[in-house]
Parts: sequence; structure tokens; C-alpha cells
Amino acid sequence: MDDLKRPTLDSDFTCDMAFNKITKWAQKNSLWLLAYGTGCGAIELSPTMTSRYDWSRLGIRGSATPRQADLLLITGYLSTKTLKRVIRSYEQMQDPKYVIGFGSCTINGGMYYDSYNTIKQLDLYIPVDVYINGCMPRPEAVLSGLAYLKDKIGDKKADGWIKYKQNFEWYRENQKKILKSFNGDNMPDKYNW
Amino acid sequence: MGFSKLTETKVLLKQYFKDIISIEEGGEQRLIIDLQSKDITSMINHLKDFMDFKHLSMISCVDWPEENKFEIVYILTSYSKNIVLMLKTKIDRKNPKLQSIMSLWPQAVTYEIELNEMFGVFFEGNDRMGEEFILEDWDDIPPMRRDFDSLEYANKNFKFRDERKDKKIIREFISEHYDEWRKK
Amino acid sequence: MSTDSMYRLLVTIAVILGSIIYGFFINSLARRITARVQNRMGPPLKQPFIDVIKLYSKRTFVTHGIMQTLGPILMLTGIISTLILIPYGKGYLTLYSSNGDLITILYIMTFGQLAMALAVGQAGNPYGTIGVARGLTRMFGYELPLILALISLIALNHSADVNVIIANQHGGIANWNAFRHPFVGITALLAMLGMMSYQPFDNASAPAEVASGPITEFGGKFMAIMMTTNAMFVVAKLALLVDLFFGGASNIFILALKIFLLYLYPLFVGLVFPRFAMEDTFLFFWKWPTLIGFIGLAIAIF
Amino acid sequence: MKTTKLYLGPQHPGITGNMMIELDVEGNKILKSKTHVGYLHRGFEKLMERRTYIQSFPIVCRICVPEPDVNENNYARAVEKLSGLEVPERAKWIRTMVLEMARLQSYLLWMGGQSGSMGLYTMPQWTIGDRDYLLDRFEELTGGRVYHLYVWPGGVRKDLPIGFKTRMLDLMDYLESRMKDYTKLMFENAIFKKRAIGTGVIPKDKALEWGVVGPVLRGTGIKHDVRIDEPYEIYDKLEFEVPTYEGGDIYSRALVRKFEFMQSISIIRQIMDKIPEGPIYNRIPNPFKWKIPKGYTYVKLESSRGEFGYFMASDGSEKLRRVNVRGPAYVHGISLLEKILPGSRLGDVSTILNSLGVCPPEMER
Repeated sequence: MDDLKRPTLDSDFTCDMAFNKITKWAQKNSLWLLAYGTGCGAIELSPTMTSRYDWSRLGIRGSATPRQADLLLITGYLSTKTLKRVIRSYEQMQDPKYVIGFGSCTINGGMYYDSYNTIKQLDLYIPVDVYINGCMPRPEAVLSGLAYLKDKIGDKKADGWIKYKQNFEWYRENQKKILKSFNGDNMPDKYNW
Repeated sequence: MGFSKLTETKVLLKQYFKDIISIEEGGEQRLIIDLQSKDITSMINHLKDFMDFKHLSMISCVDWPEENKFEIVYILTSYSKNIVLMLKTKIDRKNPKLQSIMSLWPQAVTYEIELNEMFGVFFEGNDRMGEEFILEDWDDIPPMRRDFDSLEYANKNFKFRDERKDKKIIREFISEHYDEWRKK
Repeated sequence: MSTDSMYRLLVTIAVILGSIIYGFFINSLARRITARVQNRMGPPLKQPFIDVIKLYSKRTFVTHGIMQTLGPILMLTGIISTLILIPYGKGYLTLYSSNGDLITILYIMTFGQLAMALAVGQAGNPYGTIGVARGLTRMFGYELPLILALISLIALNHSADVNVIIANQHGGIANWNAFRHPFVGITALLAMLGMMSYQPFDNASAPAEVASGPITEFGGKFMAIMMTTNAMFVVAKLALLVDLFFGGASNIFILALKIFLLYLYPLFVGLVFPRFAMEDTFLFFWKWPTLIGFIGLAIAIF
Repeated sequence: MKTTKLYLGPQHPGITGNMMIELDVEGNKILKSKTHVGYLHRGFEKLMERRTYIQSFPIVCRICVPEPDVNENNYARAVEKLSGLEVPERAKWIRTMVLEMARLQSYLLWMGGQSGSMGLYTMPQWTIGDRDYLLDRFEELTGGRVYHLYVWPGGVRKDLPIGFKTRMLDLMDYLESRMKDYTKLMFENAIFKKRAIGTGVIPKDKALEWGVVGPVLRGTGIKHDVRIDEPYEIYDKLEFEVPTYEGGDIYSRALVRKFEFMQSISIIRQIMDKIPEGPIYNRIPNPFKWKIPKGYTYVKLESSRGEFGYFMASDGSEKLRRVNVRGPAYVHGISLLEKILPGSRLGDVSTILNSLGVCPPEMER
């Protein structure tokens, strides 16, 4: 992780100074989440989005396609087969975009540490802004993680998407180590959004 | 009630198939039958058509590397008799081949593809052998075999986060003291 | 430019801006009401505005071709031209409604949908194409009863000018077209369910079936334009219906209230019904609403 | 007309969980469908071979996410059968209660999913909100909301907390009263009926041969339930009915589930009424050195989606030799879906998927 470039903020992040405050406020309070339940954590999302916990209070909403989504929630372990689709979905999302690693499995493999088919460390493959630990995290933990992400966006620290662009070769190299036929079916080598 | 049907089925099967290696009861409503691999298709055919074992619960495989064998297990259920049969047969591990039963049950296809992918067992007559079913781009030996070490593969391929400094392995410690703690 | 046309232009701009804000406002009220029915809090009232600002502030601008870029803008053009042909009250608030009668408005209303179809065709997403096909099918479905109702109105009033139709409804609730000619009113109200794209007629953007339908491939700024357009379109459609069937409005506040009350009706229907299958949508509109429409037309003519 | 290839999933809101359906579509009609799985494969069966019997206990419940207790119970009973461990009477009653609670919460989730797939979004908000009250009871009983790790080989982990009975009975009353609302909103809804009747039909004469189980089988008019065919735990001491409805379509499945929902409530009431006092677990030997005699077993139970079976082979060591899980979705989601989707409409894919109770994690494990 040490060889990663820190994102250079001034170039891309703060170009529109005049509208900066208002756009940051809007980006923070309107998070559309890609409806992609990658692992078992998706089961705790349904209570979080429905009447008891109701994340729409925080301006969070599901969106059906990656083009409209701001937030990718990796709900739990990722098998290598899903990782390929997740990278594809992530690259189709439009900037600025954020990733939340949900559950212990995304942090260090969790209880699948010895599984041959799940990745152990999510931030080697896509940049992660916030991790929520637990197996599985309760809806309160999910909401608190989302609130933390909102604070991070407000403080301009949620810069995973810039990091991904600036360290693109590093991420691609890691991804190719796991996904053996990377260029085979439909995976573009370049970042073509 | 179930017991008498169980005995009856046992006797019937013994009469019909002389080549059965062994047949025993495995608890209530369970029969465990050992067969030779050549008999398996005719046996299942007979069970399905004439003895009302209409429901295929699963096809499974157990690996016995010590004996150099794969043991394929067919689990059939008869709803009218309330009996679950476990038909077992051992096949050579070097050249694991068996007749497919996809003509009897369409859902057997997926079980067979999975065994083909996970153990490398080849089912003759199933035209979808060798298809990628669960795994993608797999380049090692079939993963469910006993000689495939999952942790080793994970260590080789995936990168773990650095361990915590205060990490202790307490499993052996608990194991040693387990009995004296439980006495309290 | 004379001061008269100058004022008219200023009022027009105000109405366009107002319709965007009011469209978003009733959207957010609808979200709150939905949430209350569903036992929850719901988003804050400013949520649609935040959403749109966020979408405009998106960095990436993925486009699959010139038509995809042009499509949303053509849509916006279509909606604005619809908007300015509808009267919103008296005096300057009639905007340019005298320039076009009911037929023109109906024509121009479909323009947005067709522009959308072109844009989606360029984007090339299969779900988008299916969504547009579904949207157009639904449109063909509800257009027939709607046109029947409108022809009945024209026949009754001997005029296709919206201002005349409003003037003829003067004098109390009993004189409103929806109540004076109940068959025509029922037809129009049933057709309106189809216009509003709530359940049971939200096939075009049914998430479980076709992802987000026509807008599948549109994110960021495209989607922001589309959301703005939608907000205006809702106001335009409802204002037209209020004008035609619910007595118009003497001032803008009464109009706003009537629009909101009318908006509640498809919303509440949508809350308790699942969506129709695509074929059933079509059959629904061409069955009872059309039949009632013909009865209304017969009564109107003879 | 031109044939289009559509890929539903893995990222698609209409798909339950993480799987993919490849469709050949002509207009609105589906010509061919193929299910792709493997997106959730973790190699559970391999992982359990690497762990001792008690160590594999925490990962067992993660095999099927909406209904973890089924897996715990099956695994515990398989181990008990192989080792000959006895279970105290009270533990059996508590286990049955947990299974029925799991069935209730699974049906609430299903009601939400089924109506959500048709666009009736009020229903999921209500049912999943009410499901949370059941999860509260689970939390009180076991300490976990979703994964409970409650049923152990030899019994259950903890006794019922004080006052649990009253709270549980209150909740049952509440759910029963809510069912009236659900019936009005969903089961008697005209458009729901219009979409559900005659869609996704499974012919009665093919059902057994295609390996259909559970509510889906009972929706075709064939009466089979593991709880009656082969009573496990204490189902032989309880009074309940198993409903069947003719038709084999989505609506008859829905009615079966609705009836079973009410039956589950009555079962829980009976359990609360009759539950005996006594110990709740039998001690097992040191779990790190616990060797289980050589043998084979197949245990099954009736989950909310049908027969859920575990095949287990032991070789006499501390670790199991092989375990294989048979989830109902394995057959429903792959081969059955490929049979009944062709000919139906594109808009009904998600609805059919939900009505079959397809749950990807147990297909690929």
C-alpha cells in the first residue's frame, strides 16, 4: 500500500471553487446506492432501507444501474467471479463515486480466510472509503457507516475515485493477479468509464 | 410402520439385485446400499420405475485418497414409502468415470456438472461436461479433492492484511484446559 | 418589443422556473406521503432539489453518440413548448395559449417522448430500448381514451381553445366538466392514471423488470436534465387537466392547490396496486375507458 | 422477429441475490433461459473439511442467509445422528420454535420480495418492518439478529429468557392481526391476482419428476411435507395442517405460504403452551478432540422453501470427511427455472424467481 500515490487534491477536486460548497453539500446529502448485493450482507440492507430504519431519511436511495449510482456497497465477501463484475460496475459509475466495504470479510477475509475463492482484502482491487466491520453489521452500524461517509465527503476526504485514477496501473496489476483471463471476456484494459 | 416398509424394501432389493455388496439400515427410514459402479444405472432405473423412488435428493461425492477411490452417493427418496436410499459406489480415482443419469431426472445434470467441476468425475452421456458452472478461470486441481489445500492456495494467490501485533493463538490453550474448566 | 409582449415573456420565464420548483416540491411531498403510508419518515422536503444539484455536479459525461446528448435537450424543448401553450390563469398567465389549441398541445406533448426514444436508441442499452417500447405502448394505450374525452369536450364547447373551455366552466363546482359530463370526466381520469407513470402503469421504468428502463444508460447531467424535464412535465400535464376538467383557476395559488390535489389521486392508486403486465396495460385502456369515452362522445354529439 | 440476448444480473434489481439469468427474448416472450451461478461460491464444504465439528458451526449458518437456523438445525442433527448424542426434550421444543420463527421471518421476507417484484412497494415496507420484531425476539433469545449460532449438537445454547413467552405470544397476536392487512393489500389485490394466476405454471404430473419441493410442490396440489413424512424434533406432537392448492401457478404458491404462515403462528402458540421444563443441552466431550464414529447420514427438514438436506460422511477423525448441502434453490433456481421460464413474459421473470424462493447462496455454497 505504501507505493500508492496520495491523491493530488488541487488538480481535480477543487476546480469549481465557487460552487464547491453547494455541490459538496448536495453530494453529501444525496447518495444513490447501486443495487448490487454482492454477498450475504444484502440481507441487512432490506431492514435498513425499509420502515424501521429507513435510510431515505438520510437522502439515501437505491438506484438500478451503475450509471446513476454514487455509492457502491460491497456487502460482504467477494468471490473472484463477482470481483470481475464489481470492477466493471465500479468503472461504469460516474465521478465522484464512493465505495463502502461492508462486513469483516472485506477487511481481511473474515471467516473465509482460508477459502480458495474469496478475496481477502478489498482495497487492493478497488479503493474503499469506509469500512463497516461486523459479521454482519447491524442496521445501526450501516447507518453510522453511511453517516461517517457523509462526513468524509463533506471534509473532502472521500477521494477514493481520484486515487483509483491516479494509481490506475497499480490497481489493474492487482486485479490481473487474481482474475486470470482478465482481457478475455469483455474486460477493457483501459479505464473507459 | 416405517420400519416394516424398510425391511420389506430391503428384502425386495436383495432379491432383485444379487450383486449388491452390502445393504444396511442407517437409522430410521434410511437404507445405505453399496453397489458396484457398473450396476448403478440399472439399479436407479429399476428403483425409479418400479419401486417408486421418484425424488432425486442429491448426487454427492466423497473422496477417499487413502484407497485411491471416489465414492459417488446417490440419495433417492420415495414419498409413498417414506424411505431415503443412499446408493454408494466406489470408482477409481485415477480415471473417474460413471454413467450419467440425466435421462431419468433433468435436474441431475447440474449435480453432475458440479461434481465434474469440483472433483473431476466424468459422467458419460452428459453433454455439458467440462462446462464452467461455479468456478471461473480455475487453473488448479479440482478444489473439493482432499489433496487440494485451500489455505495454501489462498496464501499463494491472495494477499492478507498484516496481522495485529497482539495476536495470540489460543486454540491449543483452550483445548488443553477444556475438561478442567467444564468440571467447575 | 412592446411592453405587453415583454411582460408576457417575463411571466413565461417565471412560470417555467416556477413549474420546475413546484414540480420538485410536489414530488417531495409525494415522497413524504408515500413514506407515511409505509410507516416511515421519508426523505426531507428538500431532497429532490439536492438530488438534482448532485446530478448536475457529477464529473463524468459519458455519451454514446450525438443523439444521446441531444435527446434530453430536445425533450426539454418539447416540454417547454408544451408548458407555454397551457393557460395558468387570467391575463398574462394565459401565456401563449391562444396560439395553439388543444390539438397542438396534444401533438407537442408527445414530442418529448419521441426525443427520448431517439436518445435511448443511440445509447444502445437493451433495457433502455425495451423501456422505451413499453413507454410508447402505454402512450398508445392511454391516448385513445384521452383523445375521446378531448373530442367530446371540443364537441360540447364547439371550440378547441383551452381558454374558451375554461370560460365555459365558470360558475361553481357543478359546472366543471368533470362533473357536468361525468362520462367524459371518468374517461379522462382513467387516462390520466396512464399519463402519470405511477403503479399500476409504471412498466416503462419497472426496476425489477427492466432496471431503470429508458434512463438506464443516462447518468449524471443527462439524468439531471431528465429529472428537471419530468418535474415540468408533471405540472404541465396536471395544469392542462385542471384547465379542461376542473374549472381552471382564477389565480396561481388555486391552480397550485388543484394540481396538488389532482396529483394525490394517481399517487394513492399507485400505493396500493402492483403494476400491470405490459399486455394488460394496453388492454385496460382500450377496454373500459375507451367504452366509457365512446358513451361520453355519443352523449356529447347527440 | 429478431431474437435478443438479455443478461439479467448479476447486477439487476429484479434478481434475488447475486446470480445471472441469460435470456433469449423475442419481443416480450422468453424463448430460452439459462441460469449462471457461482458468484457467491465460498467453498463451504471444503472449509468445513478443514475444521473440527464445533469449529464449522459458525460458518454453517452462513450457507443460506434468509434462513440460517435451518442450516444450524440440520448440521446439529447430522452430527447427533453420527455420534449418537441425545438431545433433551426441552431443547427439542425450543429448536422447533426457532425453526418456526425462521419460517415466519422468511415468509415475511418473501411477501416483501414477491410484491416488490410486481411493483407493490408498500408491502415490503410493511412486512420487512414487521419482520424486524421477529428479529428482536431472535436477538433476545440468541444474541444475534441474522446469524444466531443457537442450535448446538446436543441441544441449544441458552434457555428462554424471563418473560420471553409473553412477548412472543404478543408478537404472534400482532402478526395475526397484520395478516389481515397483508391479505387485503396483497393476496386479494385484483392486479396481484391478475398477474399471479396462470403465471409460472408447473404441471402437476411433472412436478415430482422435476424435483420440486416445499410450498411450490404443494402449490401444484401434491401433499408432501418433511414435517409429516418424516417428523423430526417434536413435530409429531403438534397439531398442524399442511395446505395444498391446485393450479401450480404463482397465486397458489402464495396461498400455500399464506396458510402456512398462519399455521406457524399456531404452532408457536402450541409450543409456548406445552413446552416442558428440563435441561436444555447434553454436554459434548472436548470439542477439539471430539472424534465421531465412521458413518454416513442424510438429514433433512422442511424449510420455508422446501426440503433442505445435509449429507454427511465421517471417517472417524476430529474433522468431517465430506458434507454436501442440498438446498431447495439448487433445483428450483437452475433446472426448474430453465424449464418454466421459456414461454413466459419478460416482465414475469422476477416474479417467478421470487415465487420459487430462489436463494443463490445455497446453490453454490
